[in-house]
Amino acid sequence: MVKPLSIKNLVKNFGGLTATDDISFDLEEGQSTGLIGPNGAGKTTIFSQIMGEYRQTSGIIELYGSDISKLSTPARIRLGISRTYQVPRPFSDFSVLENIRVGLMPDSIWKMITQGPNREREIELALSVGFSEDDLQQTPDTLSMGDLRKLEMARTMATNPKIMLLDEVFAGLTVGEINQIAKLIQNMRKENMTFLIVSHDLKALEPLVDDAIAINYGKIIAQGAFSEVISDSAVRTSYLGTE
Amino acid sequence: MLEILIQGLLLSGLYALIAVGFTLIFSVGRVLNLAYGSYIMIAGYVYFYFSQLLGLPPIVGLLLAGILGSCMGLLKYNLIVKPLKGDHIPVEISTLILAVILQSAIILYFGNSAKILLPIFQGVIHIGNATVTYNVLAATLVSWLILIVLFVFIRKTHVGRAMQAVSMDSKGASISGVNINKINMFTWGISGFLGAIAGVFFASYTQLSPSMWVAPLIIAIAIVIVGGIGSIIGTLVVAHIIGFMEIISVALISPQLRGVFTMLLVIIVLIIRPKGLFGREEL
Amino acid sequence: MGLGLKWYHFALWIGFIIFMLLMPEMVSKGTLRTIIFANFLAIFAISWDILSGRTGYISFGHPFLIGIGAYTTAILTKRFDVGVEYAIPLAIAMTMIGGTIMFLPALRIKGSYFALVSLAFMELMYQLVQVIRPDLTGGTRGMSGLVTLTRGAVNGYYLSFTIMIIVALSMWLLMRTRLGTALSAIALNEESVKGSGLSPTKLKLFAFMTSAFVAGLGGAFYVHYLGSIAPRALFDINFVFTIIVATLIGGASTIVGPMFGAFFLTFLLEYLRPYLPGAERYLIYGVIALLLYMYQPKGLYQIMINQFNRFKKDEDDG
Amino acid sequence: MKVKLLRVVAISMSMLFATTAIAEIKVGFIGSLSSDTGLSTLRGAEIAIDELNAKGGVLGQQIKLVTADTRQDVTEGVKAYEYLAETEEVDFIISGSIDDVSLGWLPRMQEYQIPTLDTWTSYIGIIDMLVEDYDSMKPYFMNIASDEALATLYIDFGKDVLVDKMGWKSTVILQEDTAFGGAIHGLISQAMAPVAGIDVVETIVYDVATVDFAPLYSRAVASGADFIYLISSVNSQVVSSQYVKLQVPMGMTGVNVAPMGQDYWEDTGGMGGGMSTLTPIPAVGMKLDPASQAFVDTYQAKYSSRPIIPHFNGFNAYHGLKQAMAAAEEAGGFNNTTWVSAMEKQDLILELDGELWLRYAFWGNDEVEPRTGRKYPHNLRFDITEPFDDGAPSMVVIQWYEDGTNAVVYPEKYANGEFTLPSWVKK
Repeated sequence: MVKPLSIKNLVKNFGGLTATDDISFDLEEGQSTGLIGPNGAGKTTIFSQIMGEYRQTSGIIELYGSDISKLSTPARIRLGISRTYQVPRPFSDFSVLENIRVGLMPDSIWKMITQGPNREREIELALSVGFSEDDLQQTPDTLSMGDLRKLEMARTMATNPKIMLLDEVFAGLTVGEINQIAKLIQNMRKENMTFLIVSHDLKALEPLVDDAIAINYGKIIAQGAFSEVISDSAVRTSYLGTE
Repeated sequence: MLEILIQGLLLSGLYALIAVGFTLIFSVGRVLNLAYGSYIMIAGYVYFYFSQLLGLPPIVGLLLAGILGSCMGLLKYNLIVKPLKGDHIPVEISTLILAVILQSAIILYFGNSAKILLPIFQGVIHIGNATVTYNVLAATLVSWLILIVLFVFIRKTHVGRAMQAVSMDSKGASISGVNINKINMFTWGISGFLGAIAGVFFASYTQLSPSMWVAPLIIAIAIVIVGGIGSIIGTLVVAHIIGFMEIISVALISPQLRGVFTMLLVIIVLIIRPKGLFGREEL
Repeated sequence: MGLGLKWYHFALWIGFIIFMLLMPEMVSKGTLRTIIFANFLAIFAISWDILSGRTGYISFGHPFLIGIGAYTTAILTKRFDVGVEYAIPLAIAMTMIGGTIMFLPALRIKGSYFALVSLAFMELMYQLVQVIRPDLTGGTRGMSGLVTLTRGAVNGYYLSFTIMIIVALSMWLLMRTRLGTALSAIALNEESVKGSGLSPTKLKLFAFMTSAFVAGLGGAFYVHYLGSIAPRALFDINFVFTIIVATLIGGASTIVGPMFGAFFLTFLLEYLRPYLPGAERYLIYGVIALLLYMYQPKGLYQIMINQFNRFKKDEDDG
Repeated sequence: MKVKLLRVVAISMSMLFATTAIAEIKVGFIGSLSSDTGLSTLRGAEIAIDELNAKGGVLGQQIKLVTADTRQDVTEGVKAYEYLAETEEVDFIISGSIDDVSLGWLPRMQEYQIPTLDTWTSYIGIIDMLVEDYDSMKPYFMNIASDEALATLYIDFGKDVLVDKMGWKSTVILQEDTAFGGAIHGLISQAMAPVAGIDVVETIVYDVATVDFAPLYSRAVASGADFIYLISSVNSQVVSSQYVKLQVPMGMTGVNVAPMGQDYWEDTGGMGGGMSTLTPIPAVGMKLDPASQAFVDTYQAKYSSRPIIPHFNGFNAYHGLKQAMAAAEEAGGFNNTTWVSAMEKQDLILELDGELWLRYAFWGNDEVEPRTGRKYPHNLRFDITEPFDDGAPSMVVIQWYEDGTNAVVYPEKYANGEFTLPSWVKK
């Protein structure tokens, strides 16, 4: 059985600093995995390498069995993997629908010109993440943090991914917004989406994931079922040590 | 060889003087002030008007030019940069428009023909084949003096350190209680003053003409780009790289390629090292 | 294609074209000559708008592109007796190559830095044209007595207007497609464009090539309208200034904005001529440009839209 | 609302129709309104028109002058020409344009066929256009001697003064990187060396934006030549004043545009002594015939701003405009064949103390100038062979002295001063 995502011996050096030190793990089809660890442990660096925003120093990243290490970010996205960012990065002058429109575009100039926007799909995506009809023409400067995260989710979903990497999806959200996002993730899990989720909020994370990978100082310190990982002593000390 | 060394040092000194005011704005305010060349031009004309036409002592003309430059800097900051909220591109475009307006104003008042300024300091000394005018020597010494004072000022004084803080991280500086607006005003004022002093020396080195703002602006831009945002040491070093490159190409290679090498250096540095050779983003 | 066209778009365009086609019946030849320059300025401003207005890669060296187009056809027709029907397409192709060269730095740098590199490109070109092979380029003096395509104000007007309106209309339509949205997205956040699975490199290359195409087309026809070419006038910071100001005053990233901006500026300058023949004219013109820009950085287009909305609101209320 | 809109349209339309024709002769001036060059031509034309109008105008009508500013910009020049031709519909155009500006609007002149007189540019390329295509270029006249004639006489200066009098044998050429510089350099290095016997040791070409001439002068001194030959038209105050400021220990002469105006001394703040240059005539420092002197007197009474004395093109404009109007009177208008042949026949000889001093006439289409062996259709009828009895010489050499005075030093007939070295140069 081919794994959706398979990381083998990933190493990333920044000058003398090793941000990711020989990381290996697999994601299972339709599974949701939490990636946890203290600040600066290297979680976001792993995301960036998977998406090709940073090139790894060594190691292999495979998507459904084929090596994607040499591909550009957009090429990886087209193969079905997509991520959100800790700080949402919307297109500031665009409306909610236009933001989603960019995510829905094919990477072909010819098709961009000849095919008009798929308005139904844009609206469907916007509504599915919890926007109301009234929000569709809003621009990001009028949106709350929760709305910006929803927008980012919608744009990421628009690229039609099979694997989604979510980075600190709950940061800066109200309880209500956390619930909304959680519901959205649960719905997608039912549709067999594969997730890798980074979050500080272990309590909010718990219902969303099956497994967890804990890292510290760029190394995996524990791996397995979520409940086992968070009760692991190394994981507990790593959290206590920094918080 | 000796004369290349001497001439290189002199020209580089002048270039450093031209660039330093521009560097200040670029590091503290993070905007390119494309009307910077106008300080240089207007200062030259102010000096010409007071010291050459009205016959006031050179030092008075120099100070008046400096004060006017300072006022122009403050006006520009308050009337253009602040209303546009320091947005890079709009500020660059409006300062470019302003530069063209000022050029027309000068043509209107002084006419289009070029004028030569009397040297601020008269006389020459001969060193080998090279002739050095006291005027150019003075420009170089003033340039070094200003750079040293500025360097010390930024490291040692409270205001200087605040400028440094703003240049590194204006949000952070603002949170820790620095009044960004005041620091910006101060920087624009100083920059105008320095630009004006450089302008008087530059004009007395070459000539006064309504289009003279372009050449020093390009030199300042080239130095800042190659040096990277900000560092005063970087400005000094790169002024010498560009100054010497120019002297060497004139003396040994081909004088007509003088500007080509500078432009090529700018393009190459921007492509290979966009942050510049000394791009540490601090003063 | 989902261009979102409404009946009034057709009405306004057709109205505008008819109005412009009737122009020679209504105005003097001197005014027509002025409009010809406005047409060419509009083409250059649209070219700038495609690149800089849209993608945010501000070009301070647009004459670099225009100059390649103009010089290529000037040299081919004057020195090698190539017919204009071949020279102009070749000139456009050369300009697109120039656009690709200008695109290379845009792979690595943006913002003010890119603006300055483009300026350096123009300066470099200015120096090279004068130094390298002055027997071909005419050196500092440039060339005179080039083939002109039309004689008389009316013919020149129709030709320049035809090119301008085709460029304006096709670019306006192009920018209303999803491609226009994608190019605007680059100006807003290039990283997010990547994160949406689109290759910014491909989009930027397209913007540079299209801009170069229009600049080369405009430059080539311009030089065959003028009948002469001079490096000092072409690679001039004032020329850059006029192109940028026309775009911004009209309204960047709208295509029709730059077109109206070009008309506005040209007419402003020409109407000041009888009253202020000398340097005052440029002073007043610069001050008006600066005040307008400071008042509404989004340009006349936005002012008109705001007026239109207010008007509509009044109608609705009343 | 609609009424208001209509009114706006009506007003803007009426602005478009603004111009009307009145029965008068219209003369258009094209040139820069803010440069000494442009103002010299403009004021020369103004004074000529005042004098003509006082005597009843031309063809029984008053003459009206309209101006179009070029700002020394080529594109503006084209627009200015179009404005004069189509909006003002002028009968005749007088130009104080510089080389590339004239080249810019020449295709428009060919199209409109408006009689046009150029008073400043001496670019031989324009005369060549007349040689090649007389029919379309024929309304064009240039009443300043063209480059070729200037250079030929200048080589005589090299032989007579630089070699014979100063005893100089070798030169280093300091040439600006412009087409003008290149053309003069070609003439000098190919003709002056063999004809006058001066050896060109080295040529230094510099970029016109050069700020610092110290290394260039060092290089010139190091070349070991006897004197520097300067070719400079752009920003030439800079190179001149730096020669003085740096006290370059070598003699220098050449073609240098800045010292050609009387304002040079003030412009350089007195840092301009010792400079010498060839100049078209009538030059600063040159004695003038009564008619030209009267023109200068009127000029100085009328204008208080610079240039304090009109440059050579001011005289050309003053005399040339009167000739153009006289030709119109003879031809009964400004028709492009009858006026052109009348203009070709104009001949104004100005004498000083009974000698021919200045002559305003034109070379015909088929005439060959004997010494250079080529044709100069519609160029000023110059004389480049002593004793200058067929016309005025194409140029004179003037020198500025360290006390701020100036004089003509060559040719003999026009000289009222000596060619000398500045005091800091060791003989």
